[in-house]
Amino acid sequence: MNLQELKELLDLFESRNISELELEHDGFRIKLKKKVPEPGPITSHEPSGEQNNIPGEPSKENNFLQITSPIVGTFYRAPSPGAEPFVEVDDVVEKGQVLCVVEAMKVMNEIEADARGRVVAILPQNSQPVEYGEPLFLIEPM
Amino acid sequence: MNLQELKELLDLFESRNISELELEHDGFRIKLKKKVPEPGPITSHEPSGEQNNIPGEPSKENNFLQITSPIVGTFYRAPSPGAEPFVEVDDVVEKGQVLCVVEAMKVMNEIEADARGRVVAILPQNSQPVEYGEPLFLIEPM
Amino acid sequence: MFIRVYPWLYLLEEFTLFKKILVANRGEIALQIIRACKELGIATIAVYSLSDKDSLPVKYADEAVCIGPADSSNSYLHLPHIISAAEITGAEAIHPGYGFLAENVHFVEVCEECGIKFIGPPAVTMRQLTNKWEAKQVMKKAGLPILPSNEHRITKLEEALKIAREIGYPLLIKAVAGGGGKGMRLAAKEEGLETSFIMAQREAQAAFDNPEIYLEKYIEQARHIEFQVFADQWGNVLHLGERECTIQRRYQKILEETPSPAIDKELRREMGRMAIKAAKATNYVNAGTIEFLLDKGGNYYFIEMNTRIQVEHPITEVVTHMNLIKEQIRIAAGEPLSRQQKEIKQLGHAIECRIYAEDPDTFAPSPGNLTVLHLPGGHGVRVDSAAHADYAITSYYDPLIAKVIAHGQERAEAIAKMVRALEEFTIEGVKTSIPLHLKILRDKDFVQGQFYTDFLDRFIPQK
Amino acid sequence: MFIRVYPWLYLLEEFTLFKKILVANRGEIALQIIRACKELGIATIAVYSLSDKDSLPVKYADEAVCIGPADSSNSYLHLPHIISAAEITGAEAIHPGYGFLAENVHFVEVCEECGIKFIGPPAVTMRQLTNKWEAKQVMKKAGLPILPSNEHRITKLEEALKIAREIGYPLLIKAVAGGGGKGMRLAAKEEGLETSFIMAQREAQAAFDNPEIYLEKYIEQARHIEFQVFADQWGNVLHLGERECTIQRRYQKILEETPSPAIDKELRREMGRMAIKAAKATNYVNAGTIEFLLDKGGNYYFIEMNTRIQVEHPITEVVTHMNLIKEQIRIAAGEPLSRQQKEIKQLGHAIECRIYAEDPDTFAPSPGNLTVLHLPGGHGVRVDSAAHADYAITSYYDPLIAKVIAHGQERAEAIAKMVRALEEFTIEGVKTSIPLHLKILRDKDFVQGQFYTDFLDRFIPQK
Repeated sequence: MNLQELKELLDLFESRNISELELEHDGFRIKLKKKVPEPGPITSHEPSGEQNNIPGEPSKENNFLQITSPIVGTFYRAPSPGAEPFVEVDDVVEKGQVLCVVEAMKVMNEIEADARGRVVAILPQNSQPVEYGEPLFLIEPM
Repeated sequence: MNLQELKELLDLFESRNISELELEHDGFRIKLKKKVPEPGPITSHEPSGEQNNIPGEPSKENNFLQITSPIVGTFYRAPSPGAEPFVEVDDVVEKGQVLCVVEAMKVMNEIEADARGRVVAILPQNSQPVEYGEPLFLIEPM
Repeated sequence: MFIRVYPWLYLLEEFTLFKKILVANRGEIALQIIRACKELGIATIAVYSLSDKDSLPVKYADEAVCIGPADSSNSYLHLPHIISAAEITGAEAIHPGYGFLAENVHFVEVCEECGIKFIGPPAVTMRQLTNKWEAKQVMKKAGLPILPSNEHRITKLEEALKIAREIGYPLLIKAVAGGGGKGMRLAAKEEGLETSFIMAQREAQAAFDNPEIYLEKYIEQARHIEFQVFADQWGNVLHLGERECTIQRRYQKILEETPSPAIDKELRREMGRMAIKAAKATNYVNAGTIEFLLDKGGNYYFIEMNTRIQVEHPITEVVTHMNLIKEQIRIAAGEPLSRQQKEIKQLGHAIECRIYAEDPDTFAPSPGNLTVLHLPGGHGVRVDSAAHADYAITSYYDPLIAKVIAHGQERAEAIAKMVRALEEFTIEGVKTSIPLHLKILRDKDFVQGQFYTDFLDRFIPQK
Repeated sequence: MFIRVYPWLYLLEEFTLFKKILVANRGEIALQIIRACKELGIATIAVYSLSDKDSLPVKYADEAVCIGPADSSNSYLHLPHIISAAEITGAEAIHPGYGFLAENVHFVEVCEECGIKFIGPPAVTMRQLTNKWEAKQVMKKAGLPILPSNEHRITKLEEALKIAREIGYPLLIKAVAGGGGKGMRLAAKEEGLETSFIMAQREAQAAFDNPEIYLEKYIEQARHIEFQVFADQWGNVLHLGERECTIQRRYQKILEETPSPAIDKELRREMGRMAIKAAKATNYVNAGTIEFLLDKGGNYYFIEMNTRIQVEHPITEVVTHMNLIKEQIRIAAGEPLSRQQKEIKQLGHAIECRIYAEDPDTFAPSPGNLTVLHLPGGHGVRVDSAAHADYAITSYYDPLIAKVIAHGQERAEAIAKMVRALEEFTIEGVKTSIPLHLKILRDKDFVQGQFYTDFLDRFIPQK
């Protein structure tokens, strides 16, 4: 079937009081459905999962870089209890600078800045559990 | 199918009042769906049953009156085996004229014409079972 | 009856049941009957109203015949269309399900005249049992305890006052020809009797063209217990234990369970014997249910016998591991009972919740389209439903969406399982009774098995 | 372990099981574990990959922790993320389900080190059993029959030729360190042995860094029979009968049933005793499955022991009326077995069909969105599924859509019930294995119970 024939088939289908057409002939198969004025049979909620933040690929929120947790564990702002936090809001950090640690299985994992910038927000509380992909910092690139 | 043909196919699909198209041909398979304006979670097909023919209220198909069976039973074109049929195609019938009988529980129920007109089609075969609402005759009103 | 040759089952055995059964019902029970027939290799005919043309029973049956418009008086209750549908399709038998024509004696008589097997008791038996007052007299004669009552039909007030003193208060004034609560009045003390008597008489006259009245002892805190019986045409009768049906609102059951927390082994054996006696007294054939009222002192009274499969039959199925619909079909085909009494064992505990499309607080029906429907599943959970995504609950029919049956090793597990199943059950588009069911399942008295006919009052808004 | 105070169940009894369990799996088995925990009053933590964030386990669990991206090596197989998720949520125990980390000895060791109870056997037992060659030697010592094989690891061809003559052809050449079919070769006659031996050795070297080989008798027409065992930490062991798992394609089961049509009461008792012996020989604790090969002459051979709950466990659940997941949890909490051997009865016959999103002819996965999903239900039908309308079958995970379990009074009824259930099962958007399942269920040899490991060959297109 060429496009011209297909066009004719569509004309035919549209002109008739038919809502669905399925045709199979000699290896050729076509299935057509007419638009229902009100929304069709079952439609999906919204694409799922895709909006999530993929760690390691900092996503932009407004014009900020978002640093997300690449691991599951406990978020600490300082290297040890009582010590100074690695960073505070409004600090300017360099690419590769340690921003926090996430403890997992007794190991302190240092999370570094992806780019130079100003710390706009520190999202989890100190010693709060964080999951994979959870946003930790917003950085305004400089 | 090359890109140009695909583009043409998409144009064709978009321009038409068709919501879905599935095409399979020679190892080539395509499935197209149109965006539904407002995708609620799951929405209904169409109000069911309502388009059906309500017996006693002959519905118009094109410009013909449709006579449907008000009962469940066996359709007979003549009052008894071997007798002449009540009507034939192209006969002109008067309002109230008997068109057929539908037998149910040994009772012969006479089905009458709702209006004067020409018999365009007799739909069931003689002695065929018919259900409630099943179209029996098409009448062109005169 | 024909020799059934089903493509692959016939390798194992030959079936001598019906070739074709017409299902004279709709919704989930029509589906259960079609399923049972499919498993037995019997072809099915669904009859349907215009509004049910896209329903699952129509989809899954081998044939389907439209029998009328949406309103049931012109379709599911319209006897000639249904009989005619059986005739044009060559159905040998009709399964009536529950409701609609299931307890219509005239329908059974017409089936018998037309040579169509009605899957249920014979008309003569049904006639005896559908008149509730007559049924009581038959059972009393057979030796079943009935509520203190008078054996005569009363027409005069003086007579009523005298008999009322013998029976004692509180008591119910009931119409002899009655049913459905019409002509029924509660008299708490002698002071109220006169007014109530006159009112009841008037209602009875108006509703049934018969002013005759009888009095019956009223038990305030009681339980509704029913026994499932089966009888074949060869005189064998057995019972499958009880179902606890106390939790009702407006005479409608919404949650049933088996075994009853109020019945021990000994009482079960005794009431079961009585249930069998009741079936034998009426030469009963096929599935029947004997309803008893059980008071706090362990005294029980015959109330009525239902001559059809009950909505709540699945809880008996799961604890006895039997299929009651199949048993009905086999018995109607002339087979003897598939089991003996000693082979019947109740395994574990089962609860059924009837999920209705209704407001959980006011009980008002909530018609609409099920925009989202997700049924629970997994271990010990059975769902009987003809609903699907986009299913329409209309005001023409009972707003039942699904029956959920939870089967646990003991009552606590069955309750826990039902709670998690109902928490999983997702329905959008209509209000449902699920919140009410969850309230009941979490109620302390319910969990402890301490409840009576007044149980649901606490959940009903007082007007 | 904590005293559990659940709002309403505690009225009846106090639970001393876990307070919180982390479910280290996805899909239907994660849902079954969550359901069991809910019924026991135990809080659950679902762990999930980014592509599963809208899944039912995440929705129904009390807490959920994202542990990585869609690909399982970085999420469901990523040990540190899972252990860390247990630590940050305060989970006391981890249920691994089947697949993923369920038989990973290292994972069990880490759990043990971290003080998290792994719901399964101890690491030391698991280690013994996951090396399939070692396991056979242990079982042989314990008195279980194993396939004629050599007890030494072979490295030289001359040795292999000598031993092959003793065992007889056909035989399998297997890698000592093997698994998953790697390093496995069939030798039909002596002519082919040399080439196959060299190939197998090379594969074994490449895959396991260990060229050691052993030979094993190959049985052409055999059945795969497995026995479910349970053992508690107090030394009690019982078996729950067998499952017939012969119908496989590419070493993957697609239909299982219990009881097996090939096993009579006597053989069941004998093999059951052997299964218990196997569990005792390894000081087994929790649920395990002993796999046997059964030849046409009624001889059986120990093949391997699986140290987890099996995909097909529901068929054992429905015929024994037990909940195996709950039993696993109770045992892990230190409780003794809930039943004794003599209390175990198999009631009726159960079949499971694993419904996959795949081409029924080529078995190629068919990923996509389930645009329409309607599950079967009614009498004797159980569905275990985490699917829902709009559920996405991705290429990241096993394309299982649902497990359908049919429970009948006898085998013929179970088959008929499964057929009608699969005919009701409506899935649109992907191709499914349902047409293949229906072909099997209607196959004359299947219906007569006459099938062996080569059964599915007739349904597989020959290349």
